[in-house]
Amino acid sequence: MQKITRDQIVSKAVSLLQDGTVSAVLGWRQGEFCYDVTPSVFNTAEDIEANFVWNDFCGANFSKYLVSKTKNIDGKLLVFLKPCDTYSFNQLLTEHRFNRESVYVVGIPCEGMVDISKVKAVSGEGIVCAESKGAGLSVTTIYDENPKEIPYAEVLSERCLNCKSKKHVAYDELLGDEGEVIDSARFDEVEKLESMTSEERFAFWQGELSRCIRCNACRDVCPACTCEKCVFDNPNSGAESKAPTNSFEEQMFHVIRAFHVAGRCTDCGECSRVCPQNIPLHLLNRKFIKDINSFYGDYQAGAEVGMRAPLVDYDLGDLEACDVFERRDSE
Amino acid sequence: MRRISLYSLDSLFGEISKSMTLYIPASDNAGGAVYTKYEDGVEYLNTLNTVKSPKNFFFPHTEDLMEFKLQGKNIDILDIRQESEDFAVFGVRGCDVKSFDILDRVFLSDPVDSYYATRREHGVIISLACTKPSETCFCTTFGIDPTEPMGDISAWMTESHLYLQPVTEKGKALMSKIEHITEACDDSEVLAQKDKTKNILSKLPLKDLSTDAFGSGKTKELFDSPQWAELSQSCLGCGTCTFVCPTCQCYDIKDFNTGSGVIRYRCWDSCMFSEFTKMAHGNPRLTQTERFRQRFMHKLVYYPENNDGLFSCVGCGRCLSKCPISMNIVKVMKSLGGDKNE
Amino acid sequence: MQRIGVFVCWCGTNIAGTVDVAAVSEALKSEPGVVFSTNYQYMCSQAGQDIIKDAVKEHNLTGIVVCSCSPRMHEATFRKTAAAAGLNPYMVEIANIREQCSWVHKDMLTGTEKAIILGKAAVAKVNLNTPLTPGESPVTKRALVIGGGIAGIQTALDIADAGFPVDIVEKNPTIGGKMAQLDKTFPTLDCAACILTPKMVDVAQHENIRIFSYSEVEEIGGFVGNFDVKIKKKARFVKEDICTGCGACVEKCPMKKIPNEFNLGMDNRRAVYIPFAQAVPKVATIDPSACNMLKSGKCGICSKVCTAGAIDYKQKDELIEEKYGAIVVATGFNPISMDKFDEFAYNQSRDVITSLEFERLTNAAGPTQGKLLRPSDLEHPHTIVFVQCVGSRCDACAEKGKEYCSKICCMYTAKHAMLVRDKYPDTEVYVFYIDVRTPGKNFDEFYRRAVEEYGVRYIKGMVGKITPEGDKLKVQASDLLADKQLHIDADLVVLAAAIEPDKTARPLATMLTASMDTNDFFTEAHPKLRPVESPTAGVFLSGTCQGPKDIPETVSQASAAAAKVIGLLVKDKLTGNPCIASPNELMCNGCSSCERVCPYGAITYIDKEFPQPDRTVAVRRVAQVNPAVCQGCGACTVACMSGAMDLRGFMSSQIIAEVDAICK
Amino acid sequence: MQVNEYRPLIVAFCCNWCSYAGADLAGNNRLNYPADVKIIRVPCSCRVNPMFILRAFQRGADGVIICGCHPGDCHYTSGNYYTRRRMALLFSMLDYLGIERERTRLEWVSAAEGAKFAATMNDFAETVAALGENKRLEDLRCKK
Repeated sequence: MQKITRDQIVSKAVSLLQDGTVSAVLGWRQGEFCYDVTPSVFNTAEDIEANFVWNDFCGANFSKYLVSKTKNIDGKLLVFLKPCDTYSFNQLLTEHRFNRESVYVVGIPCEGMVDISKVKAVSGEGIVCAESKGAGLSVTTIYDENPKEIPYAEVLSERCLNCKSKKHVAYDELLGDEGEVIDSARFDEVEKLESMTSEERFAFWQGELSRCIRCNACRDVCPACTCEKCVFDNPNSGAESKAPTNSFEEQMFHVIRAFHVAGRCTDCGECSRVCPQNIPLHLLNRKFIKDINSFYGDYQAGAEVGMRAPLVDYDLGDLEACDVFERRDSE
Repeated sequence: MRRISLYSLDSLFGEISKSMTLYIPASDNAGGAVYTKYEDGVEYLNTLNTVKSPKNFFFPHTEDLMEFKLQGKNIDILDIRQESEDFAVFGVRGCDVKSFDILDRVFLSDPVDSYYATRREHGVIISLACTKPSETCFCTTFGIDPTEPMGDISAWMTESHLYLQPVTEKGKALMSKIEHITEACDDSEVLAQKDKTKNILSKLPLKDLSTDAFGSGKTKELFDSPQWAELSQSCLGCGTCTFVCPTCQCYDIKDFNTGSGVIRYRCWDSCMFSEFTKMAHGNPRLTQTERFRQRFMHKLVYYPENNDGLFSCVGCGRCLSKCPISMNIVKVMKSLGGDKNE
Repeated sequence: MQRIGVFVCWCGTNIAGTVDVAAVSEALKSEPGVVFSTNYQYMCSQAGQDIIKDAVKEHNLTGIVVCSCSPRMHEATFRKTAAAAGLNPYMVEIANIREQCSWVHKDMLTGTEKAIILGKAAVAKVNLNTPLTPGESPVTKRALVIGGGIAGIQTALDIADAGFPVDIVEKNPTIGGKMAQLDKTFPTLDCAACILTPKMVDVAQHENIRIFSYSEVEEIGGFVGNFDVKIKKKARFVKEDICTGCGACVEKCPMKKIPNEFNLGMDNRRAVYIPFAQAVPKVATIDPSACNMLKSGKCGICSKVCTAGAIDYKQKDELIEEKYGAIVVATGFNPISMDKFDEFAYNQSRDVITSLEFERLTNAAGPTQGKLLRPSDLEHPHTIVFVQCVGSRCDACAEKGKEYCSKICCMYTAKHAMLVRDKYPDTEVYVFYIDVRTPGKNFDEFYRRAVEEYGVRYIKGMVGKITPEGDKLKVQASDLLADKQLHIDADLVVLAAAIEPDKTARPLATMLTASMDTNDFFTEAHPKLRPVESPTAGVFLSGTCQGPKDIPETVSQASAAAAKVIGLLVKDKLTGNPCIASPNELMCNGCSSCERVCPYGAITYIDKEFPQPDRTVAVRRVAQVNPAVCQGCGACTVACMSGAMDLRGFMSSQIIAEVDAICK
Repeated sequence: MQVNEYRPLIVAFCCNWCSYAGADLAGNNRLNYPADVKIIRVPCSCRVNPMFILRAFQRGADGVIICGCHPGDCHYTSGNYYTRRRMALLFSMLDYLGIERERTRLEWVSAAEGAKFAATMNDFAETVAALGENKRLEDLRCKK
């Protein structure tokens, strides 16, 4: 269902590589199955033509890789960014995490990415093929040779169903058409939680956070988490912890993780995508985003380079801490 | 061999849980399965694999080892070890059953890990044969027959019955406790199911994965392979693969200062973490490439080197489906020459 | 491990009355690190301090905990005691068991229990204390004053009189500022020029003052005591040191139709000009946008008539680099633009003018030689309407004007009205006001004279619309007290335009890393207690750049700023507060979060090479804290996600240790 | 004093310039407040890291209060403005996780407000005591 084809992307990558604009290409490499795609640096046209993949499973946000992959690069690195990825890109630039000159950004439109676990919930295990066909995926398994057609609406990942923007906020050139910022329903779930009683919310989060295995995937994939040394890895920080020993450690990790990215999180949704335990981590980040919007005015991290994040800013007339609940309840 | 109708599954679980705590796969309310203590209302979920492997039963994610009590400037050391109580785990797949052999070689060889040993002694494994393997399954690569899952009691689930066959003394003892609700039977249905499953196994996309390029004596050749850099280039350094892995057995021992004392505990650690095996000078493996290599060299070369050729991967496929960037042992093996077709 | 001594003070019965001091010193004996613990009647007394000094020597103490009154009371005392005993003074912590324990709890058991816990927290903190040494930096004994209005002039004169060299940077060809444009000054009605020009001459002749007129600040680096400033001296195409200010060139210049800024464009000047007769420096300036010679190479008359040979068409902008110990901002104000106030017909009629234009119209050196004539037809106006609060005290939501009160308008309008009535008694004068605000010495008396003695007609109410019709200005207004609409046919309307900070202030604030409020007024270090200092150390505020002010207030603040500067420059070196932020470069991401929250601009970044795990070297951006500028608030420590930024004396580990000890 | 009476444990972070001085003034004026309140001095309320607050709860605190200068009065001009944002968001998040919102508080107390300091602490201690022991954000290891 992607509007732009693999061929378009590949020929763009090959031509930029061959005309010397870039010296390497960050893209998606085909894996074992139709859906397991690995971010990878391509150095030759042959490699790109043979192994570059672009399909409904190219969800990974490349922005964070730019921090490490541009460190000792000669020339420029070509990166393909989907609209949501460009917000992370700008946020990282705002925080001086890499050199803009080392990157050549090609913005590509995105029609939403598929969550393979949602596919499996319908098709069952044993997927051998999952191709885009019309308004859905055509899935074949080893148990059923007849392809099953599943509408995209059923298998798109949560973040894509609640896509906030199809507009690229950073690029050197754009493939395909530019989209627009979308008025999404991404805060509905947050509101639902807010309307619960304190006890219900506590029970909800205990249930979710108790699944945490502290693999740190949410942190390690997060484009806002690029600390040279994370407080949770630093024995001198007073917050070091390695295991979800008890509910306190789980709460501590997730509150501090979310607080540290508050005002910087672009809501790219990578944390929830990679969580092996399907903890809805975006609901923590979105809570901060929603509160920031409501307390201090709408703010979209990464919308522009150089913006002052809400937590390193203030206004004389800011809401008092004691009034936050009144404000929320009145909304 | 004995069997029980699937309609009576609850009475079987109820009977077992009369004599010991029973854990069965149940929904984790997030699309996955988790071993859950059986009690009224807990529903068995017929799933291929739980998200977390059952190694947690013997080698828990975190575990207190000992305590220090501080009184003024005095320190008392408290031994908090306890004998484990009997428990049973139902529905362990063949791959996960095999993982216990791999863990045993680590924790039960000298010096014996008494924390692990007491749990192992008191745990009864009721395995379950696979009938619907996933595309990510490759246990056969490591010589595991998912239709013959072993454990203390082997089990097969057909459309109508659960078939049970004790394998060990512990298994026999448990069988005797449930004899009155099961019936004796022959294995014809089970054999038919095995044939059917084997047919499916022959169609799995990873069936040709081979271990020939790995094992004892390959250290030098594989350690220096130029492939590692490319394979590891997008590795995030998270611990997902190690924490869902049934055979990863690394842990860290840490002290928690409670204010009035210290609890010394251990918790799973991951060789993928930059802080892993940190010593005075830091982690001996400085880059993610080295750490990445360590994990796979350990599974495919070092462990077999020290354990009579036994690989420390069971092909359960968890890491294939959970890795955030879809890099995994299969891709590593193929890249380093482990595909029969290449 | 520290060797800590605990000293519990009885404070007579102040503490001992509700706290069992012996029990406290006994209990703290068994805390980790404590090797000595005692109690005494008055720890702050000489005898008490001697106990501490002796214990330090006898027990080789490395840290001291005093359980006593508030650290705000005696922390300094005990730090000195520690220093006298050879310990670093920052190895002392106070457990406040008087104000926050014995005085607020009545029960001995409760008080003792809490005192022990507070003592434990202090011990836990000292266990992590490290010796701290305040940083020192030298002071360049020269001040820079930016802006040459009355504020800058007064500040410069005061500093120079104290013996320190001062440079004034003024963007215009002459110093003098707005005051030079004024006619009379309230409430004494002495003429502005008469009191200002002698001061300008003083500046010109002062051996300690250099004037960089027609110059702008280009770049500011460094910090308190050590600013590096680049000043751009714009080419005026006249050699300043040779020009005698005779004016021959001005007289002969053929370009006669250049709007005269000094008279707010109400008359013209030449392409070569001296802004006004008493200008300092009194030298000509060629306006390159108007001069034919500079534009097309045709003319050169001024060069021919200049007998001194001062004209230099090839002059280039000059960059001056100088070091300063202190910088005073005196950038002043401007009336706001009237473009958004169409209802007052400012842009439609030449007879609607601002108050500053009115000053020029009544000034003897102004376009009408001081005769009050309307600009359109040079007729004498018989009805004059003054409108107050034009653009001041506006609704925050309105897209024009300012929320604040411009402060000076009430008084100068009273002055204008009074002067008109005095000189031209046949003129009707109306003043429309919202409120008349006259706090100040002799201010209200002055206003009342305007009303009572001079018959100025003050009407409470706002003017709604002014419509030019023929040679009249139809003024539509409301009289709130009489509750009726008024229609006045005026000959001249004077708008009391709000004042706003000069446009150069914002970029300057950025260069100085000094903070500003939303109106672009400079923020003071403390609104009450440090009103002439900027939060950025070494930067001082003089005059209206900090907020609306009249002349007496401006001059007081100018002298106050000078006093602060002198206080800084007399020091040979600055000793900092050692409890400042310090970044761990290995953990710093260079993300700028800390820099953004620092109110003092104490944080800068450098690119530094770091060895990488893969044995290569990578360049990373890392934060640097300037110890002379950091005041130690700690805002940066929380803004820093990685925890790379910590605060000496209040390290995270220390605070956590206190939390732990309290919650044990 | 009753032996088994539940007493809450309250950690109060006070800025050195206003609130700590306000607490001193409460002492000077002999204004009572519960001994359950233990004060930690910080240079400015903006020095208080959310991690310190969670740490206090972990170690057994039942309530945490942060006191700083009134907006506009910060000794460091803007520190309390940052505190206000940080705490507003943190408190809202803790509430979202189901932690009782009454356990955290941010108050502005000037050096002249000894009475306000004592009243605030009395009120906060009473509120927290009414909630009872902190169970939702506790670490049982620290309560052994």
